[in-house]
Amino acid sequence: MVPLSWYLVFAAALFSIGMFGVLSRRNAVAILLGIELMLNAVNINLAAFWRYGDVRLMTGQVFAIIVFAVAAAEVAVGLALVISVYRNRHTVVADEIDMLKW
Amino acid sequence: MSFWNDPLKVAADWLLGVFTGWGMPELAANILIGFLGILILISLLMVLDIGLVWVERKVVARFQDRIGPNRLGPFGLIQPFADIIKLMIKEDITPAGADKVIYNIAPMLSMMSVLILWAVVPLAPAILGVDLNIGVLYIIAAGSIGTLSIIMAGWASNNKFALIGAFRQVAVMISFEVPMLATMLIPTILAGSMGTAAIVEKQDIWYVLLAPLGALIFLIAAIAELGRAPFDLAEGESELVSGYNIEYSGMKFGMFYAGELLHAFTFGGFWAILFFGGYRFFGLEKVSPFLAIAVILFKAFIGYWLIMWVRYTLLRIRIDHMLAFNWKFLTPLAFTLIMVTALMNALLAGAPAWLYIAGMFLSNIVVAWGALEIARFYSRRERERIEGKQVVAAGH
Amino acid sequence: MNPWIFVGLFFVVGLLIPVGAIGIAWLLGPKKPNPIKQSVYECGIETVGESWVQFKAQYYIFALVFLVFDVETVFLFPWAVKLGALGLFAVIEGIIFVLILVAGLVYTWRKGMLEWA
Amino acid sequence: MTGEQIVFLVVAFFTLAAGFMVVTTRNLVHAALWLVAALFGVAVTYVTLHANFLAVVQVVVYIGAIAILFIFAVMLTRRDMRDQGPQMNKNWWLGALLAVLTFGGLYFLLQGWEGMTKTATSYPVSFDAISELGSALVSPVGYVLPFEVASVLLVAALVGAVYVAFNPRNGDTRK
Amino acid sequence: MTTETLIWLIPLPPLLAFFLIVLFTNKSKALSHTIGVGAAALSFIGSMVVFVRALGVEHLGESPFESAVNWLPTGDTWFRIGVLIDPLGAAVLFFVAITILMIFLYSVGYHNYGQPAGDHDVKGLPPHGATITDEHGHKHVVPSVEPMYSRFFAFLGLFAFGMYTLVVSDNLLTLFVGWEIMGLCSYLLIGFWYGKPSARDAAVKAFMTTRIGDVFMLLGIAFLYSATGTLTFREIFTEETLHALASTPAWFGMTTSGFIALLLFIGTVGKSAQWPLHVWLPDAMEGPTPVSAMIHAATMVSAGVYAVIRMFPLLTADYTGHGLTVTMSIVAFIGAFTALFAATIAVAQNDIKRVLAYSTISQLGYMIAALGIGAYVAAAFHLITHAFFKALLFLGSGSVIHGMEHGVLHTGNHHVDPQDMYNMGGLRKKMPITFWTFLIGGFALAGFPLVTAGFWSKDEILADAFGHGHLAVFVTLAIAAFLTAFYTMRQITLTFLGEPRTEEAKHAQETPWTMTTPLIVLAFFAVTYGWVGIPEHFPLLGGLVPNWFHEFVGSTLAEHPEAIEFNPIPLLTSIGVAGGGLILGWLYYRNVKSVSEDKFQIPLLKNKYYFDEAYNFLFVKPAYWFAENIVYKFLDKGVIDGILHAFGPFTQGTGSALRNYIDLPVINRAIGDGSAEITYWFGGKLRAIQTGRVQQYLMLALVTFIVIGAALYFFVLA
Repeated sequence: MVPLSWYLVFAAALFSIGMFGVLSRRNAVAILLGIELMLNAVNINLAAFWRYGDVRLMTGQVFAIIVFAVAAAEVAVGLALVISVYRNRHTVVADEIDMLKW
Repeated sequence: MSFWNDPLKVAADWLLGVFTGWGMPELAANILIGFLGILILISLLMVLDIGLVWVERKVVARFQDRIGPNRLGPFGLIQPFADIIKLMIKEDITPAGADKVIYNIAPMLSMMSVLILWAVVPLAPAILGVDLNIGVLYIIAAGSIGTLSIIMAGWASNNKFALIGAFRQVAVMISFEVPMLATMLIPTILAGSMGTAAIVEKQDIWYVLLAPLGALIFLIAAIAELGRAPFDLAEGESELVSGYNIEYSGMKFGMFYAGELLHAFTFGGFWAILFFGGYRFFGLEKVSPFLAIAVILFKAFIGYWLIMWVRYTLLRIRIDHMLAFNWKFLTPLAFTLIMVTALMNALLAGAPAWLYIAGMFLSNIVVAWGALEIARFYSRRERERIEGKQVVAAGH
Repeated sequence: MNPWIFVGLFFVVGLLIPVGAIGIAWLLGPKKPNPIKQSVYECGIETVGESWVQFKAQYYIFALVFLVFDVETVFLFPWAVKLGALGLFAVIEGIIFVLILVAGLVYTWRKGMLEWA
Repeated sequence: MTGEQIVFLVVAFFTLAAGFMVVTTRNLVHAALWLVAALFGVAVTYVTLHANFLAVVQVVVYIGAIAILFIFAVMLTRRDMRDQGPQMNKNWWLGALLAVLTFGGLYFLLQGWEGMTKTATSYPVSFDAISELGSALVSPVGYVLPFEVASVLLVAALVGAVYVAFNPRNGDTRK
Repeated sequence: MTTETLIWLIPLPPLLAFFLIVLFTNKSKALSHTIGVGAAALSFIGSMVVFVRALGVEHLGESPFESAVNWLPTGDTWFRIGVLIDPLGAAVLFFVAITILMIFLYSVGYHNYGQPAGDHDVKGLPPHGATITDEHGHKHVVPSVEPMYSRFFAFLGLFAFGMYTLVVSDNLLTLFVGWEIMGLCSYLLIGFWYGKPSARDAAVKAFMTTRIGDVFMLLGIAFLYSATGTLTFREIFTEETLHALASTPAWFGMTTSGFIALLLFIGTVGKSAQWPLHVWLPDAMEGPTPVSAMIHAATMVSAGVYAVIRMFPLLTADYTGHGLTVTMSIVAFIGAFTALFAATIAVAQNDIKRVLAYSTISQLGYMIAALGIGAYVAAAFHLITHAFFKALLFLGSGSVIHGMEHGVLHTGNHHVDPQDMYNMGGLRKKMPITFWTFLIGGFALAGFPLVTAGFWSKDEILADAFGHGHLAVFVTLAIAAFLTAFYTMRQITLTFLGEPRTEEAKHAQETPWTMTTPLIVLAFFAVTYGWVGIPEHFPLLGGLVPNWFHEFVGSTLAEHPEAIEFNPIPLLTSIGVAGGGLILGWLYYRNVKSVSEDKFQIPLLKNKYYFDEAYNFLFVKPAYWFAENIVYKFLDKGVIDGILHAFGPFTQGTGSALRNYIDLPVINRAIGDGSAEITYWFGGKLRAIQTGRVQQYLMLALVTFIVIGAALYFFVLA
């Protein structure tokens, strides 16, 4: 049997990889890709805790589903912002979007 | 238990005996048996696919008042095999600027997305690949992989036409996925399960009687999902040459082509499963599993034939009309239908069967009629607006 | 035994068959590439510019609307499965859910975002 | 080492490798496709956890919708930023350090927790997680409010995204 | 529907109305007021049903309607919020529901619904009137409809939601939430005509002043929560909890309960405009009159008193029956002092609404004083009767102003202040309904013996003060009562009696039915509500009707308060001061023809004891002064430049050598430029982290998070 720790460490690793992407990529779309990885890592934890706890309590799965919705909303709005910035400033490099306004 | 009553189990048991006799652990033997079974199923499907090439060509010929393949073998039956050989020995050209890995993966994914669909097709009672309790969603999930393969093919080809074709195709596929998902909810509501096997088993009354409008919307969405006429704008020979697969040749093109045909046939099957009782036909399925398989294949063929009929009869629709049709008509209609179905289902829960059927059927008809009236009203207004404008323009 | 093993097998076989077919074709077919053969096919006319054409933002809009509807419809599946056992209250909840969804569609529609042009 | 463990390790390794490619590969379309691979790996992880519904939803939502959206967005914005030029900002080493520290910290914290080595009880045979999920989502004592709020959230996201990206007043759009 | 469910639902319609109006019906005036009044009516019906059901319950005090849900998980326990209707709540709900509905209805007429839009009206200013042409071709100026009509109803709805929340909540936290919503709404509504600088200033003043009290109140709530672990009234008011609180000493010689009660009371001082935080209320008259009535009579200021009544067990937890506790003494002092102090100011005010504003402050002081001496029922009784007659008076004054504005529009002389009582006179013939209802309200306020509600409630307070031997309070309140009667009669005489003093007053007009109906309804209650609380031992009348109010509201407390023995002295005092004040007021003011003849225009009173000026001098000016002198002139010009300048002559005197060696390098460079350079250097260094790049922010946040997390782990957990 796979112990819980494997899932948690796996999720932690995926989370850290995603975080690296968020912190280090220059392209705003790539940053959002990193965020997706982080959200997925969280979801693995939720599903693992559901499975390793009492399976009749659906909290973990419900939470994971809500995270799906949040991820969808995040992608929709995030990419819309990127496209909006691109149309106005012709750049998608996060470092160049530092005016805090326009 | 005789072979004719449950062939799958008998064969599996026999093979299990053989393999464990060789000293194989039981789990490994089971997996091996599954592998063999799936290999056989998929090989048969590929053969069927080759047959579909002939059927398609023959049928289109009849629709277009031609004869179709007639030289090789009786009725040209050998023709598709000759085609296969030709595809096999053709040179495989990869365009210069292509992204090689993705370019090569795309056709395989395209074929795979169709083949894995058969995991949840119940061929007869107790004969199906896997009885997943999320079967309906699995169909959509497999479709997602198909969508992905198209965008990969279009992007990797390094060709404007391919990319535009892929984009259009994907836009259409994802758009029509919404009404499709929505209409898949209807059998789910009626059967109380997402499993395809359970949906078939619960269909004492064919769901087409309970949700005729749902069946119709599903068929339309499926045709769009398949990218066949009248929704085949990705191909658009006159403007995009052939769409996303323009740069493909040889067997890779063959994969897209065969995948498309099999996909159409498979969706004919799903239409039968979700709305026409699957392998059930007035108790015939209980006689023998082979009869049940024959029934579902027959129903799938009818669905496939209908799809072909539509394809070779109607003209291609422009992309803006098509998306407008989906988002402004089909999607709201599908969601209205879900609400009505759920509501009627709850309200008629305790009613006698005839009342239940009549209620559901009539509610569908009323929704369809209302939708058509509203559409007619708006299109008339639109037409008057445009014509009014033209009159003004002419006046100047 | 987990039924998903067979799903995995379907994936494996589903990949093996096309891989095999393409592999055989690759073995059998001639391999004589030349630049003309490998050039981009645009019906024989020389290609102009790069294949990276600017796309309409409308594609993104439809993908966006699709994403939202996809997620929401997927949410409805557990609801649909349990609907028979839950009664009218659950039906009304689902209807509210769908109506909120439709409100989003109406907004997008009214904003003219569903127009292709 | 049992079969399950092997499967898990293979999937986890594949997912992490794909994730690593997502954050390091230069070509953004490739990054998006690697993301698809990583997300597929996560879907398989859900399967190993018996979370069927989550697994298909993962494929339908992430691969079928979110990945497509990403690819569309890349195609719409890629004009000025080809694969040339640095893909990492100049503080990437700090990001890497922080990621490693986060992982180390999480590992350290988890290690000290007694629940770590817990193994799952066998999955109840007749347990129908989907139908449980259905009742959890709509029952008043369950999660009906999050369920409805999720709908509101998504509609808000739709409205917001449409407004932000394609408001005609919001830039030189719609030529 | 169970009563508990109904109670939950009562606050919701106005909130829903707020959102509906703001989001959807903003454009339609008719729809907006329909929704607003409809919502108020729904809440009203709900409240009445609850009230009637509450009457039917035996021992409602012991087993009130209550229902609670888990809200915030606090470790192992839950913070629960819920609703509670006990006798006090029911009685308060009754008057709140009626007055809110009446005020909603009144607003329709007040904002000239149905009139044309004004010619030059702009948002943020009161409407100026519109010119219409009748069928004969004559041009008339008629009142024009308020440009922000819908917004007004939205705000009123939110306000009503806050008040209902406050009344039905079973714990201090949701009470505070309702309290703060009302604070926000009062800011929005006082500043409704934001185009007027005076309205803007008044709104800010009201908001800031009440905030001072609210901060203390929040401190009190936090203290209470940390001391008891709960904020639910019925859990706090158990014998053990109260005893524990009362026996724990806190600071300044007070017990914990006394200290908490004092903190909460400061919140009330702000909200109910008690001295020394009373200054905002008169200025708040800048808002539309329904707002004045809503905020300053029926609801918000009453809410302050209501909170103290609610917390009465806490206030008296350490009260043994002889000798007031420190907190109670403070409360009693502030109440009595405010009552007298505000009454004296009211005598010298000429603005019809300002008189009422000071009168409100004074009457609230009455209630506070009553609570300070432990007269629970009397305070609650006066709270309710006062709400009825003060709402009536405010709405009546609004009606008068409205009528006067009609006159102003007629003559076209916009320099005439329609709110100045010296511009009125003789309005009884022009506006009979307004006159009679105003008269009833005024007499109730003055405490006209036997028939009016004000008499019974005021009398009970005086009797309580006398009966318990708090003579100082008794005398102060009696004087205040006399003044009350006096200025009330002054107001009535100047406004309605005699002959019109201006052309405008001659052309004043009675107001539409939407405005007069509320007046009549409120007038009814202003008279009759007193009869439910006639003391049993009252001569002749006592015992005719049972002293229902005392029994009913008194049962809220665990120990039912004893009714006071009848004593003729307070009764006679009460009748004497009321009658005397009224008669004197009439006798004096019937002969006063103009402001100059008014002998009571004493500058000290006229200027409200210079409190605004004093606060300006004590707080506002110093703040400006600090900014101007300390920060700007002293630190910047004085210290930095000044050092240079001061050293200049000195170095000139001692020679340029010193200048070159000390001034330039040390003072100028090191201190003068040096400090600037250090600042610049720090700025430059800090600017590096303010790049606008979101990833760097994230990194910084993460670094901080990891450092803090690690530090926490190693130093706290490990």
